[in-house]
Amino acid sequence: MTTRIGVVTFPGSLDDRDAQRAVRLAGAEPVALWHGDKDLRGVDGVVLPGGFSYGDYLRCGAIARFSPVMEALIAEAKAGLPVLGICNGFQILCESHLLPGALTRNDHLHFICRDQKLRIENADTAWTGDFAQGQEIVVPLKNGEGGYVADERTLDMLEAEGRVIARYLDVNPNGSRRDIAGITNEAGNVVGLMPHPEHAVEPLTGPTTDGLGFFTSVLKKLVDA
Amino acid sequence: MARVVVDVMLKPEILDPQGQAVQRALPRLGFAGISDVRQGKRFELEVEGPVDDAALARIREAAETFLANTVIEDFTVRVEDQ
Amino acid sequence: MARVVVDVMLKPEILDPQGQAVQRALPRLGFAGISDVRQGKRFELEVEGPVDDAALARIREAAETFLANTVIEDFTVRVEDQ
Amino acid sequence: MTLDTVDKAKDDSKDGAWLQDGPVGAHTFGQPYAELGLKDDEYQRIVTILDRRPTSSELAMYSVMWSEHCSYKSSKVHLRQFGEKAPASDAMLVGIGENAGVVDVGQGYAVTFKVESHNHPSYVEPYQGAATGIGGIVRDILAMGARPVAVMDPLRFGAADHPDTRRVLPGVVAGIGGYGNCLGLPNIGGEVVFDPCYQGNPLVNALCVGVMKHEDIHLAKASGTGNLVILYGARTGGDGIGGVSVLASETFDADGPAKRPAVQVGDPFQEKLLIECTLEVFAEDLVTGIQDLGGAGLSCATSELASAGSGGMRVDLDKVPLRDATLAPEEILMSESQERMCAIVEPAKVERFLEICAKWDVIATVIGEVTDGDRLEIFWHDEQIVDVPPRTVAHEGPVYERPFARPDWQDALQADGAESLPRPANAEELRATLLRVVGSPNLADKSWITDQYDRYVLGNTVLAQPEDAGMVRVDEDTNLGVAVSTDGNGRFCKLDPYAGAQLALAEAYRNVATTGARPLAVTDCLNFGSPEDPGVMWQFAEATKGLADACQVLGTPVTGGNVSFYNQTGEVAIHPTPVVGVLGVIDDVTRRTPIGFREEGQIILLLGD
Ligand SMILES: Nc1ncnc2c1ncn2[C@@H]1O[C@H](COP(=O)(O)OP(=O)(O)O)[C@@H](O)[C@H]1O
Repeated sequence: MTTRIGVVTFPGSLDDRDAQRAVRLAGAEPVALWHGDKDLRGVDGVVLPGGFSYGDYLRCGAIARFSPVMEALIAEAKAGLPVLGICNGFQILCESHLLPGALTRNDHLHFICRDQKLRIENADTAWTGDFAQGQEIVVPLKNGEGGYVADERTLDMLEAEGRVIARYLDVNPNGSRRDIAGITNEAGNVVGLMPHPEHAVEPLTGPTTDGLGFFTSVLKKLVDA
Repeated sequence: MARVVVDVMLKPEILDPQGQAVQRALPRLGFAGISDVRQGKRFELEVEGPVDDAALARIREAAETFLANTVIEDFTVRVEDQ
Repeated sequence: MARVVVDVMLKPEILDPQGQAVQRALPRLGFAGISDVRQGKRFELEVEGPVDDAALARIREAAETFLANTVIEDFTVRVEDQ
Repeated sequence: MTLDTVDKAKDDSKDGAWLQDGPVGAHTFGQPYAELGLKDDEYQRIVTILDRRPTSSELAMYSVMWSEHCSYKSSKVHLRQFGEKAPASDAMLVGIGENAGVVDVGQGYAVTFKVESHNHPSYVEPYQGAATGIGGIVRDILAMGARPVAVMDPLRFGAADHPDTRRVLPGVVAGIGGYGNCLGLPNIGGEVVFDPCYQGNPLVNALCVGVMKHEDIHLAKASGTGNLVILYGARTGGDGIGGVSVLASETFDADGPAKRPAVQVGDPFQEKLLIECTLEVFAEDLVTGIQDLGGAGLSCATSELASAGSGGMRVDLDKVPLRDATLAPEEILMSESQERMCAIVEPAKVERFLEICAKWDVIATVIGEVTDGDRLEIFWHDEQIVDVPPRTVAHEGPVYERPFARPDWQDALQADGAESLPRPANAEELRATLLRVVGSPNLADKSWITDQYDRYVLGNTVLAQPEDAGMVRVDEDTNLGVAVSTDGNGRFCKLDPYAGAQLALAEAYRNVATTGARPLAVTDCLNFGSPEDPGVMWQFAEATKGLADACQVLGTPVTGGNVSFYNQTGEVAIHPTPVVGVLGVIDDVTRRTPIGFREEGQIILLLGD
């Protein structure tokens, strides 16, 4: 049986088709999910894609977080469903309190699009199992509000529990605290990542194919399970 | 030290997509009875020294030329009691 | 129709790059004597019907759950005399 | 408020024996046509067409539609060459005259592309001006039936160290990024040029590329009696009304209307919904004709749809959803509120159309229908306020043969050759010259700008900055793709507008060819000073002739474009700046040729001399 990974489209989602392509290239079946549906259609995992849901008005992810689909998703994520939030998806996961902290305006106040070097800090989550601990990868990064913030206690807790899953190398592109590019929840099934692995899945259109690892990781995890 | 607050709002006739998005979301979240929402910016300036008329006039000038884009925005300046 | 204003500011301990950029620019533009700037959001809500305690409580709840992200932001709610 | 209705206009015209009185003076009917930008003879012509005094709404419509911007009245006689000299091309599916040209790229795919200017608004309010420039060109492409797949932004600013450049440039770049990034359109190239001649007249041109299947091509025409006119997208506000508030203020009491903003604010989120919603109604074949709302708003959309179609159109203007309830009908007709489209839909398909709009949270309203007459009739609470032959508004405006003359300084300018410039005499001076060249803002790396644009979204970007041309994949299975480059050089054009325009084309053509794509078609944005200056008009005539001639030689037809006049401060015009975009097709994008050396040991060949 093929593994089915849902990709949610919110009004203003942009990288939803890219996330579907990445899921497909990784060998799973992408399933389009609609923000207005309460139903996750029985998928084995969900990607919340990048974009500007609701125009990023109010705060990034703040309006999308109240979509009907999120009700279902929050419940299932708490029960262990693998969920990856990329960029806007990460922001939505923080707004939903599935992940701690928040994402704020880049410290230099500009939108930035660049090929970003990262180090994988935790290769034990549902979405990073195919990487080696400490592996360095390059994937595109593009955001205007990607600065990860949380209070010191939360940051220390994330570090202590190994919940920082990826860190920026060479350049901190947005002023994220402790160079944090991505984090996970305690159980390791919910991961938020600011850079865009779905844009690094084909040599033709991406800087590398390093991004595929996130999508193959969840596949392997689900097949093994 | 005194605090001066500059509120900057889009002029009433200018489209406010952010405010509209918030207004449309409110009923969905169960908050009815809000007929309009406008979203603007609030600047809190900590002023060294006394906030006399001269200082306020300077801040008003800064608001006019810099904090607000008067092509599309209005602003108000006031001293906040702390 | 009454207006309720919700002001949302980043918590003091959270870095405010926008406010900082404004503060750094002010002296360059010839405005001295501002020791700190914080930039936040101002929402103007037009409320249908009377703004009684119940209505205000609802708005406070909307601010808490929606207009502000209390992980990083504080807010105040007040009725504005028009 | 007194309504100026058609009946009233008729009555008025009866009692004035104006036809015998010779030319109509400004105050004959007390109509403020001069304030609206209409000349005496233009007003006279409207009176002749209607055989009566126009209503204020009609006057508003004619005045905006006959403006230079909408009617191309000064450029039309020159632009005709693009058609007349067009090389035979099997690729051209839709040519000049529609919202954008459409080119066959094979495998059943068609590509549409066009470049447009948003110069003046971007000077007034850089962020919103540039943002709505992107929004406008994207709707043009969408209206053809295509999914927009990429944007480009040829820009010109004043001197890099001029204080106004510091105001304009960051706003323009942030606006292009803010809108384009939020729409999810990769930015695959553009230009940034600094020259003091653009101080006070920055050029903000925006190009969009769209892809569709041949059978998806849609045109802007209203046909089929009984079909309904649906306005959808944003509510209409008082944006960009400009001169028309002169009219509106007449219809208000002493307090006068609120000040109407000339600046339009864009809402890219609304536009993104409009794109997805429109593509969905196309996919279900629900649309007979479609037009985006841009300059001149509903005046333009209704008159163009009616003019291009068969039959007439009736519109109930009071049905238009408003953002500002105080708007007068003239203002509603003129409003340039962004993010709106107008579709012609068969009655049986209306319900489904509205359903899809509702799914995307897009407001949609039936505002009228196609009639079997030949008039465009507009009503305001059942009173008729417009009754005109639509062609006279949209397509048969005035055409000027503006006088042109080679400027008397042209010879001196051309004689002032580079030979007279001082040459570096020693190694030290050579070094200094080189450093100056390398450090010049025009040659420096542009990534400080392009890094603010998303080039990855949609996952089909094969080439983008800093490549010579942008390239996107059109089909993921076959690897069919297209490449686009825009180029222009105002300094060359000032020296010799004929050759300068050809050089711009040649450069864009080469940039496309070097990627491995085959150039197919051309779009252009002609940025010039005032057409009322014979010197500028000469530059324009020379540049269009140069471009048309070169297109003929290269076999690439011009499929569409845009003219921007009046780019001048006082008497001083910008350098004539035709910006030329070339589109090419490549059968297999994996065989593209990027710039730069990829591997050691490659052999370098120099072509040409
Ligand atoms: N405003 C812009 N928007 C997007 N891309 C741009 C812009 N300006 C320049 N570029 C891109 O940057 C790269 C370098 O530009 P430029 O220095 O003008 O190169 P060239 O001289 O080869 O045309 C090109 O790929 C060009 O498309």
